[in-house]
Amino acid sequence: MVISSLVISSSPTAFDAVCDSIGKMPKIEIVEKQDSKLAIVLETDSTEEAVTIASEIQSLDGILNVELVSHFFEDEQKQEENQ
Amino acid sequence: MDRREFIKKGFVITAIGTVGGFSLVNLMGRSREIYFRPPGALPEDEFLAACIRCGKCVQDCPYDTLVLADIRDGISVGTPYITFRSVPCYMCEDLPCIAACPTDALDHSLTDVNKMNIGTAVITDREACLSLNGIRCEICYRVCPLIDKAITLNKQEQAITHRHTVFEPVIHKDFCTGCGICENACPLDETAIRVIPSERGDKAGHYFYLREQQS
Amino acid sequence: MGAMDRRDFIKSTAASLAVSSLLVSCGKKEKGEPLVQKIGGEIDALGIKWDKSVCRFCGVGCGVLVGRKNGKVVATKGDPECWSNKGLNCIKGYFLSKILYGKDRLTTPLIRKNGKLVSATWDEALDLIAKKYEEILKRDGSDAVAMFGTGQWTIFEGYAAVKFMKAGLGFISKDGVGSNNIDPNARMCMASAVAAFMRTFQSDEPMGTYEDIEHADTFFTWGANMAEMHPVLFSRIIDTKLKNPDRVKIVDLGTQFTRVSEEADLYLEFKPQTDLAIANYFANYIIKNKLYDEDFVKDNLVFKKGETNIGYGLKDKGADIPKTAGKMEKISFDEYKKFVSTYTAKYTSKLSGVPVEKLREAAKLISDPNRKVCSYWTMGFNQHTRGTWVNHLVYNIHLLTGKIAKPGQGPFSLTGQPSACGTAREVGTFVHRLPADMVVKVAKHREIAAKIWKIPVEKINPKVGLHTIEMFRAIDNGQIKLLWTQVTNPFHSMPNLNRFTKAAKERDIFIIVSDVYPTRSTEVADVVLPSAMWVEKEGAYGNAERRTQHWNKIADSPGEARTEIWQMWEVAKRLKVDANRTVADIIYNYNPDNYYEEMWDEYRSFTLGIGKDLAPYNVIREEHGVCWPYVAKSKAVNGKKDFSDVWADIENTEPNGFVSVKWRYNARYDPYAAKFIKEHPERSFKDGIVFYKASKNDYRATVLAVPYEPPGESPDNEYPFWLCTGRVLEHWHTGTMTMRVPELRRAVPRAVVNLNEDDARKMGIKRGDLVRISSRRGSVVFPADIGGRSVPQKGLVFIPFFDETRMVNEITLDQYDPISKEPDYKKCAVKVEKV
Amino acid sequence: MSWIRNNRRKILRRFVQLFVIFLLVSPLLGLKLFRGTLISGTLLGVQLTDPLAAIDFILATKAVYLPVLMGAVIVLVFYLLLGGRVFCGWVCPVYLLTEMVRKLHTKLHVFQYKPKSTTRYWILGTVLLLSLVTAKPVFETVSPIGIVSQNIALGIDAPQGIFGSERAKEQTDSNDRYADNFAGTTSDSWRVLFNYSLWILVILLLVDIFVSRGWWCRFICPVGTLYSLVGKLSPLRIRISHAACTKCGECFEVCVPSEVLSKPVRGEETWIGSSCTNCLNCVDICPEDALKIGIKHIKEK
Repeated sequence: MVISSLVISSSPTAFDAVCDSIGKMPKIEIVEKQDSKLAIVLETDSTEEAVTIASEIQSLDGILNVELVSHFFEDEQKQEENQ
Repeated sequence: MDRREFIKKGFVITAIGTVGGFSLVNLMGRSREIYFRPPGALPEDEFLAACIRCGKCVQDCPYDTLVLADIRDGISVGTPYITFRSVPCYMCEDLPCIAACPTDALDHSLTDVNKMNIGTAVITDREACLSLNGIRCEICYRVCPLIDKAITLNKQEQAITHRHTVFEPVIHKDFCTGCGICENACPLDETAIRVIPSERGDKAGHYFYLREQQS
Repeated sequence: MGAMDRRDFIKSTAASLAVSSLLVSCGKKEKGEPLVQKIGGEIDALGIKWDKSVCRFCGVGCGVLVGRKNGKVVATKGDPECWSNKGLNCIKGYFLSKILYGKDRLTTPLIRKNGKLVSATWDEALDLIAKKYEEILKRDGSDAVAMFGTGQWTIFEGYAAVKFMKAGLGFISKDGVGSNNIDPNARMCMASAVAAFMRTFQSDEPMGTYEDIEHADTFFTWGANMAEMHPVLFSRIIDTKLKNPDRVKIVDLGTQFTRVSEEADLYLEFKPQTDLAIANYFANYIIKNKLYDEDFVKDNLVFKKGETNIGYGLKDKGADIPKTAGKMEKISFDEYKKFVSTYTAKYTSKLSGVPVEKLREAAKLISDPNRKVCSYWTMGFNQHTRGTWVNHLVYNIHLLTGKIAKPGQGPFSLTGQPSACGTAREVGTFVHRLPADMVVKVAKHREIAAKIWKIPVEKINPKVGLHTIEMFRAIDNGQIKLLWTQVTNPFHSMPNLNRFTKAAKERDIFIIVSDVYPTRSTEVADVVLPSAMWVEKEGAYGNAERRTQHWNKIADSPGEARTEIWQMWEVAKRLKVDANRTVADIIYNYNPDNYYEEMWDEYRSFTLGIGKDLAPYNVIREEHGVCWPYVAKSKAVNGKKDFSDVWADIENTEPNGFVSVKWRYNARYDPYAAKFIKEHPERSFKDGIVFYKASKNDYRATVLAVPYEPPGESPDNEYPFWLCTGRVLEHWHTGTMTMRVPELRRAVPRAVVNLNEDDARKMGIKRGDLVRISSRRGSVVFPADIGGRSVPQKGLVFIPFFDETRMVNEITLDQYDPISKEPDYKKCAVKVEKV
Repeated sequence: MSWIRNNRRKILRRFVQLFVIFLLVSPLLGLKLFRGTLISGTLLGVQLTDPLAAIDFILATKAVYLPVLMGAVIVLVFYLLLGGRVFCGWVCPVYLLTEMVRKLHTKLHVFQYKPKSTTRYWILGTVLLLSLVTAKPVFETVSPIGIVSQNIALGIDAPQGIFGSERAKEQTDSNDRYADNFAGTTSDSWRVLFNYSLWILVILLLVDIFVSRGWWCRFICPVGTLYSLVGKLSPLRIRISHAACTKCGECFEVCVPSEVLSKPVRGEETWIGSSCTNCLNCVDICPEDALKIGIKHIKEK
């Protein structure tokens, strides 16, 4: 289990559309909306998956910037060890 | 008064003088919190012990960067310091101040001026910084003698016009010598970039995951 | 602790971290908001009234809002409604208002008496000037007077000055013709670009606008340090790159590593002057690899070969320049192909010092049919003894590949002054020009001008006057007896300055200087006239993207300072033509209450119907900048025909039915092109692009074959270094304004010489050491800077010219491009010694 | 002429004192004779250090740094040969100032406080002990000798001082016409020119005039005290001829540490004590030529 939080800034005109499409994406929880910015929490199985989702978000129309705020990955290591 | 009594009295004088002087030294006020010392200066306590207040470094500084502390500076009287906003250190490659120092208050083993460490510049006022607001300023970056090493530009889209770039000056502690040219040149009345002492933050060196990832 | 608890805990921590960082950045944004605040309300909460204006510095033409309180300018900020900058400024623009209030503003006229400048009244000064004009014109004729102007004149001032010299003086002069000895300092700035535009397209100024930046994906900067000289535009280029970092490429070609090189994906450091060879190599690469646009070549281009024996303008009166210098002969495409085939990668690499791989990589980028390429250049190209050629060579590349006049594609000459385009080029304040691209040599042009000016056509002098360098040389050799300089500082900015300063002091010449601060030029003046500057008068500038920006008078000028128009008007009033009339009655026959509008209307009539249509007065007053041609979609051009059907497809139509053309020559954007295509059904035009101004070449643009040639002075054993001069971001031109802004002066208090690290090490020069730079013309001492913002190539030193305490122009060479007559400040031989 | 002959030693001494001041300002004239101050300086490439500063330094840092020690030893040997307090009488600018205000004191003569002449040894001891416990060279921070020589050597060289070093002008305020618009941005540099520490000197001189003549040099100055100790071993001394002495007392009038004369004049000693600064004023003034410079052999002690 990997949990990361991101801040997404979008252009003000596309903000609603961005909220919509991000809201529809799986494994994403929107925690806060403000002006043209979004704070989200990602819960994924692996870091790679988190990165994929982040780049998916990046490629949406009207996205200016996606910033990683925090990233917790301990469990992933444990899983690897178990395997 | 016989000799014995006299010596006894003398010891009393000495004792009172020492105790009184010691407390006086420790009580003396200072006109500033932090003194930025010349290149290669020892840590402040050791510097104050080793500097014999001869003023040679001040005399040999070609830019009058170094100024002597006066009576208002308490125990620092007669020691050299820098006020970046007046004259910063222009980083002479031959380090005349260190060459002038008769003691080891300024570390004679420092020969590469780019390795000196007077302090570290930081952007102290991010809201006032013109560059961070999208104005093409970045004066601190361009005047930096170690341009592209000590200060680089981090580029982001300007969030209001969506067609310009914010060039954010980013200071790299490993390269910043604390020469203060950036602080001197900052066009704001209250500078947004300042030199602060290098020893700060997490001295224990705890682990930064994200920073490790980036580098 | 259970797994779920731990997970929740981590999640909530993550969420709160994200939210807190969101709050921080939002807080910042609120603080940043006022930068681009709308100006809806007239007066804001602080009691400041905001009006639109335009930045007084470089040619980008950033719109600014000027805040006024109690008759004084108290603040400036970027104008969000101006398309050139969208509300952002550079640091010079940020401190713009401070240039008005230097402590040593000139406030009274000064007259030199017994070698000293003493205060005088306006009447004394103006009477003296009028007396001198009359005396010299009656004795020596119109060739003996000269006016040196600028690209910082407002359009109105430039127009008034042209009329004063070319139309007014003919009524006084003994030879009965006006004087063509009027040249702007724009001659030192973009004359080469003008010459090449005219020779290629028969119409001056770029086809595109700054909007190209958002459309393009490949940027070539040639000899242009845009990062410092056109800061706000560069900010746009980098944003384009940020939006698409993998696709967008920036290629910098230059002789020193600058802040552009730092941002560039590819940096080609070439030996001075070999830009000629590199551009020819690109053309060779394009042809050899069949990357040219065949249809475009067939439809729109004509190939020519330029005269190669043209000289360097080193001798007085152009003695070393053959009469045929500007000649172009028609050749075939195959001949051109053969011509450029000499410039192989290997040969070019040997000449320029750029590795073959880098040349190939750059050639690949510029010729790639799938790339939108924009070329930007400034003084590296224009201040060049072969400046016109090298401009041509870049057009060649864009023409061959058809990457021109389309969004995101095109060659673009950046200017250095706020109104180099608007005033110098469009008004035609040059020795050979009349307004709207017309020239004095052509009888028909003189007729048009005389008709609009309501003067007899004989009064306009058909003989081309003395261009800048020759004008100042004529001071030395005694031909010119009177010189009026306005809004410029030639005795700081002329190359080989010592000669001209000496001449000004020693020769029998009457020098009038209109300026706002004491400068090196006022030091040699006989009369100094204190002037109103920038928003202390109504004005308009035209920037590099053909955008006309107008401002109203916002502040009062200090003391007795007056506008240049008032000064010329008053002198004209004192010049009596006959008993009843003065020169002013003839050339400034305007209503004194409304002369700006009347002047604009008169000047505008020059531009209508020829593809240079300026916007009406009320529009420039209202709008935050409009690009010409500005044409009403529904109205007929020249009152003859209605082309509204042709223009149905035109994009960018504004609500009022006008079109402000963003891409000239392109039928999708330019009504003139659309009209031309409609009228010429017999011809095909690839991509709807037509060079409709090039009537002499059957409406085809010229591709010119010209070779590499060495510069006028090259380093030798005695003077082993190249000297290149230029600007820095913080200061503008001769520093008369920016050096009076304490913040800017604090940032860069003096000019330094930038040295290459290896050269410095060899000579034992360290950072901060004083270094003597000497040429055959003099020597100046500068502190050394090594490894700073500019890193010159080995064997080259770079010195900015803003510092009046150590003027690099005392050692530069007064060589010039024989075609454009623009001096070359970028190349001369010097030696470097540690003091 | 006879005045010159009678005062030739004093003229020579004044010349040496002024030469020291010339040495301090010589770097400004581009000479490479001397750099630094009286606490530490480089004379013709040789580094010299005030012995007391060197001892303070060692006590404060609890470490030995050879160059400092070497510099101090050279100075010590020099004064050992010439008579310890020759430094005071011939070199020290504070002594010169004390001499300058001496007449003023005599004229006003309001009060004369005279502490015990041995107190200064205890003060020296206190200063050294303080340096040890506070880990700072305590005396050098307040030393009027340092302050005066710093202000001579550095003060007039400050950016807005009389000379203002050329390179600093290049850097900050070139003398051009823009300067008007730019005044007042190097606000801190006047601190060098009118150093607040000069108040220490002013107080010193005021006390000298109104309270106690020559108090600093006679009773306080640890540098002088140290040199007195050195002087005990010095061979160069002034010797009194009891036969010639008429006890007229003129020598007392010209002597700064006049207590050194008491015993010899009373006939109790032949050699003048180690607190003598060897200024030779008494030799000049003595109408009977009873005072002479002599070499005192160690065994005579």
